Amino acid sequence: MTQIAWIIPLLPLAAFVLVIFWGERLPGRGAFVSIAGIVLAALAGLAVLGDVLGGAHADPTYTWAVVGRRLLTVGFVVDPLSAVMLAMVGVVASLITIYSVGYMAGDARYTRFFAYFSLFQFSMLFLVLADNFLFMYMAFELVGLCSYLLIGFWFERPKAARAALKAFITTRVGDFSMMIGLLLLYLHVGSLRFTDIFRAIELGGFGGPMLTTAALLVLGGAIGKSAQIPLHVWLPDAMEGPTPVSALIHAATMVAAGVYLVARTYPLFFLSQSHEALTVVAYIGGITALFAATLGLVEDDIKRVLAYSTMSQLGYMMLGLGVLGYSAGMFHLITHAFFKALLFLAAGSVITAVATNDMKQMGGLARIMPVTFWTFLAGTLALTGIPPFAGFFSKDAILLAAWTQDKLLWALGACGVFLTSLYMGRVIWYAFAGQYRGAGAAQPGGPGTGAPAAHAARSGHDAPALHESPAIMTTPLVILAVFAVFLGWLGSETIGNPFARFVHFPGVEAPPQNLWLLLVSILIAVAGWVAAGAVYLWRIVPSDSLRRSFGPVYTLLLHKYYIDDLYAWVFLRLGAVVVWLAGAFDQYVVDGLVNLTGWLSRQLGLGLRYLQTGREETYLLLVFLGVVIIVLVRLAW
Amino acid sequence: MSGEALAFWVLAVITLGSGVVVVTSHNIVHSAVALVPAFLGVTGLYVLLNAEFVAVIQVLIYAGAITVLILFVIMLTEGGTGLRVPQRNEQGAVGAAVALAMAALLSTVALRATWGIGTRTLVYTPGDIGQSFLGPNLLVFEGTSIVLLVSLIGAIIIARKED
Amino acid sequence: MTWVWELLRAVVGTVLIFTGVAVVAAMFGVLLERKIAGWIQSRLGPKHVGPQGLLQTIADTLKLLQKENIVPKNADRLIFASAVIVVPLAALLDYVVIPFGTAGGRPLIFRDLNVGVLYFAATSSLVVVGILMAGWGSNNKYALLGGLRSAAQMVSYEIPIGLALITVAMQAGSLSTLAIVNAQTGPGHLWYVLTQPISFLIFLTAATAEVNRTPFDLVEAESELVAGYFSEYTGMRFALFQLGEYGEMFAMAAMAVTLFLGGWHGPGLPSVLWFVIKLYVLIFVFMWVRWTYPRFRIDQLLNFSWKFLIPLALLNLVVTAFFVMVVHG
Amino acid sequence: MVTLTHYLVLSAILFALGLFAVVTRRNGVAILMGIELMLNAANVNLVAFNKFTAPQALQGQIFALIVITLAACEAAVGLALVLAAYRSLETIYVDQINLMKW
Repeated sequence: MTQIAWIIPLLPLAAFVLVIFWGERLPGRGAFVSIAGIVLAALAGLAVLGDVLGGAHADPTYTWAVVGRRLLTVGFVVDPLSAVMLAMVGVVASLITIYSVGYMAGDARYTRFFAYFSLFQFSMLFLVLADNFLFMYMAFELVGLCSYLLIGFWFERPKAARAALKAFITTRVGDFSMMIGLLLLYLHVGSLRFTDIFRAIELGGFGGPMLTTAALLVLGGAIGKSAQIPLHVWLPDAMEGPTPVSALIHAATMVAAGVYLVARTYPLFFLSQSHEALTVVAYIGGITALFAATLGLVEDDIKRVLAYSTMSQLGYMMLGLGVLGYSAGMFHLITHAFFKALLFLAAGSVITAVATNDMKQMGGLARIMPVTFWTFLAGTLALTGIPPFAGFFSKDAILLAAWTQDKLLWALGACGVFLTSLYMGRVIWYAFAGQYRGAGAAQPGGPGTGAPAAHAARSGHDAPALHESPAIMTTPLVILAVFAVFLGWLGSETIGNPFARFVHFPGVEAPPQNLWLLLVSILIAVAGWVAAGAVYLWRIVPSDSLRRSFGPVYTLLLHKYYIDDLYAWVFLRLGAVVVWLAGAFDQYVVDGLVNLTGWLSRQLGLGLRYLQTGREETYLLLVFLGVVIIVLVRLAW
Repeated sequence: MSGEALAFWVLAVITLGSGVVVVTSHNIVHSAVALVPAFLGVTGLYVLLNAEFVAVIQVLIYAGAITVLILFVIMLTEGGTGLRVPQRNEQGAVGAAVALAMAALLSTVALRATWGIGTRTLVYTPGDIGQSFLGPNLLVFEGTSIVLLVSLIGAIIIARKED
Repeated sequence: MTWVWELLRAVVGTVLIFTGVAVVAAMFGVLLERKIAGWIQSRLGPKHVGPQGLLQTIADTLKLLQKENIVPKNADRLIFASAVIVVPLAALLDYVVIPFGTAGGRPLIFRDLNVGVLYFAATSSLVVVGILMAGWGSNNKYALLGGLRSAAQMVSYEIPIGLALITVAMQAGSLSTLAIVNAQTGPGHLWYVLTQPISFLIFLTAATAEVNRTPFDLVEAESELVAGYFSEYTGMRFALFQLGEYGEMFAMAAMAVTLFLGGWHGPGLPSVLWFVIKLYVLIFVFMWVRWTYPRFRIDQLLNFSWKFLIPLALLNLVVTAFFVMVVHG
Repeated sequence: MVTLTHYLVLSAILFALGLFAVVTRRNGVAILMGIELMLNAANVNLVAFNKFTAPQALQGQIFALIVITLAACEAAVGLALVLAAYRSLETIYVDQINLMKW
């Protein structure tokens, strides 16, 4: 199976081709084909994982093209890292695709949605299997394209169209940096194959500041895709897309691509001078983790809260990779993919029911939608790192590694943990506790997403009757919840941390266990929950008074630290000034010269125009006459 | 006179003779038809130069396609209706002088220069040419195919009737 | 430079011998055509000259030879006269690379060029020049229209023929006709009609069009264009056109035999006989088609080539290339 | 003995013939014919140099093949232009096509 692993991405690709061309005529209007493609790919991925667990390994390479003396080789790699990712992407994407059948029901472009979904799955699996920067870059662009298509899926809404553009352009900035980085590598190493590059670096053929530069440029791509500071601005806006898209792209797969890139090219960072590049990775991750968590506190849109939480968690992964916690970071990526997909899908289930994204319009849903509530709760507990849920193990491993490397980074992470519990507690109590506050569940609509609107439109007069989502949506939730609850044990030290033994980077020692640190981080997480309870459940400290006393901070957070505005200002205002200056220069200096030249030419032309016969015969004759004369003159000399 | 020399002179006479007809005939159709022996003469020269593949392509493209295209366009436009219209513009004399001078110049250069002479004579197979095209000359090959595609599209766009 | 002589000898030899052979073959072909036409249409066909009308064509030829060579008044005499040479000559040149069989271990071929298949495509494309010359030189609108139609048609159908030739050459790994024939024999080697059925059909269809036969015969559609480009030709010149046409048809059929039906190979019978049998089977198919199908319209004809045959041939080429890559690795 | 010089002189004359056609012909199609002759002359040069000075290389023939390809492109586009000009201006005499002239 490992030798033919390249078939895995082709399954969704085949589904894409079938669905995009003949979708309406296929079973389930294309959805079933799409599901079949990804489920088969998931099964194959699991089979590959099984093989790799048994020690299999493959890195075949094929010559694609010979350009002069240069050789372009392509290939794919199956090792523990990619096998784990294959299995994760396959399983999560399958569940989300199945869920989408329920969520997207009634949408006008139902078939096209599944086609795009398949294309995206192809791109992601392709990315995972890439064994060279060329494929990696192609896959990066492909996932970027798919995310554009899917975020802007409801492109009739200007916000969605703008969000799609924003996501595309912002990630392109990162991709461009990555392209420069890989060109730099190609220039110095002469190959784009990962193993070739790593070998060249290990042998000392390529190092020093240039290596650090290349590593950081590649990191730029990762930052763009994983929505790290400073290229994070697109992720919250990307929530305009349908919820399964948010779950698939912005939780489980595409955003993980950046982290995966760093993990895949880890030697690049690891071997840079005194881990310089790794330190940058760690700090970017740590700052993003805290920064995004603070933003999550003031957001009312349930999906956006989850988006900030995703950013924050991606920050943890980066942090983990940056502090030599290679296995920890990857493990967090895997567990996070499951519980964040779960959270998004559960949120989607809620949104379908209440037809709004605003948490303040919800409330009391725990009784109405028990399955959604319990699964959402499981995901939340996993996310906040409460033992023994999945997130606890992975996040704790990252914090442990951070503590060993750099106390400041640990502090950033620990604050993030507290805030995570706080904002997730806020979500739970706003959305699921208390009484239903939706002003008119009878008149849904408002800023609601297209699908819920359609959903509500179908349900007609009996709209007020909120109810649990259909089984096709809840089943994936339950399955994902099982993963969220139990997956963490794979990384548990009590059973010998099988994950770290499977996926690890040679040369990196796992830090020793530290029980105190463990307790502290649990305490911090619990403290976050308690604080959330104090504010939003027992209302010991009402949130209004908090908002008043922290007025400036609140405003700052509400405006997302003014980063969007900063970008707007820098790129628009400053740009405008530059443009105005350039315009003035152009108008007076350049145009003046041009006009002068024009005037001169015109005067000249008035005299010389009789030479222009407008016939190529004359011109050609003159050209050759000139040649003859020049040669004759030269000979006569 | 060796066989090669005989062949060369015969081909030279055919090529240049038809070339003269091409450039001097007042009947455009005669010019176009005279292109065929001119091209076939050049084909013969290629055969003498051991370039069989180029020779066959020359027949296929020049004699088989371009000439037909030219004849086709002549007949689609005015055909022989222009028999009484002068076919040469007013720069005939100067043109002849310049052309003669160019021929003399190039011939002088060719006669005076000494060229490095390669030793081996090889048989070039189509396989060699294919290998060369897809190997060291890949970029040129791809570039040419793009030009071909673009001109194909361009020719269709230009020539089709507005509707 | 002996090979130059050899090549010249080959070309001249082909022309001389096949002028003889082709005259006989064409005469027999005409008779066959009329007999098959009669058979298909439940008639008897020529019956009175010689036994079962066998000498009918000879009588016709004699008649044509005696007829006056009429040149239309305003015709372009030079072109009008030389067109008659170009058409049969171009058709006859095709035969240089066709292997007819073996004799004493040596293949019966005039010259085994290493670009043989391309040579065939090149020379067969020359016919169209002659046809255009005839159409133009006659100074007759029917002839000119026939010539133009023929040019458009033959240029269009050369492409599928070329693409079909290339698939076969790719599979055989050579452009030489001998090598292609030899690649179709021996254990484990199939005739290319089996491995390349699509190419075979494309070649046969395009060849029918290339030799202007029904259902692609609007070059000489009697009801519209009298006799097309040779409307104005009489006597011996008319006969020469007929010779060129039948020569081209036999060349196409012979090439199809060479490329797809294993050439001269076959069990038992002498190799030349095998070749002739296969050749006449294909000739019969051509005639059968002619008397079975109605004529295309000009736009349908061009669309058929550009929108169906060429894409199909390209697809076939890609698939073949893929398999050749996989097999040869 | 036929030497490189023979071919070069032949091609020089052919080139001059083509040049003469290009600079003196009025008919657009005839100008294209002249260009074809010039390209052929260049090709003879390329192939001859290939054989005589660098027989182990193939570049001359490769180049000639590319020139033939481009000549086909040129003929296609050029003749399409002539057709288009004939349709809109009803002439293919290039000295009468002077709409854009001062």
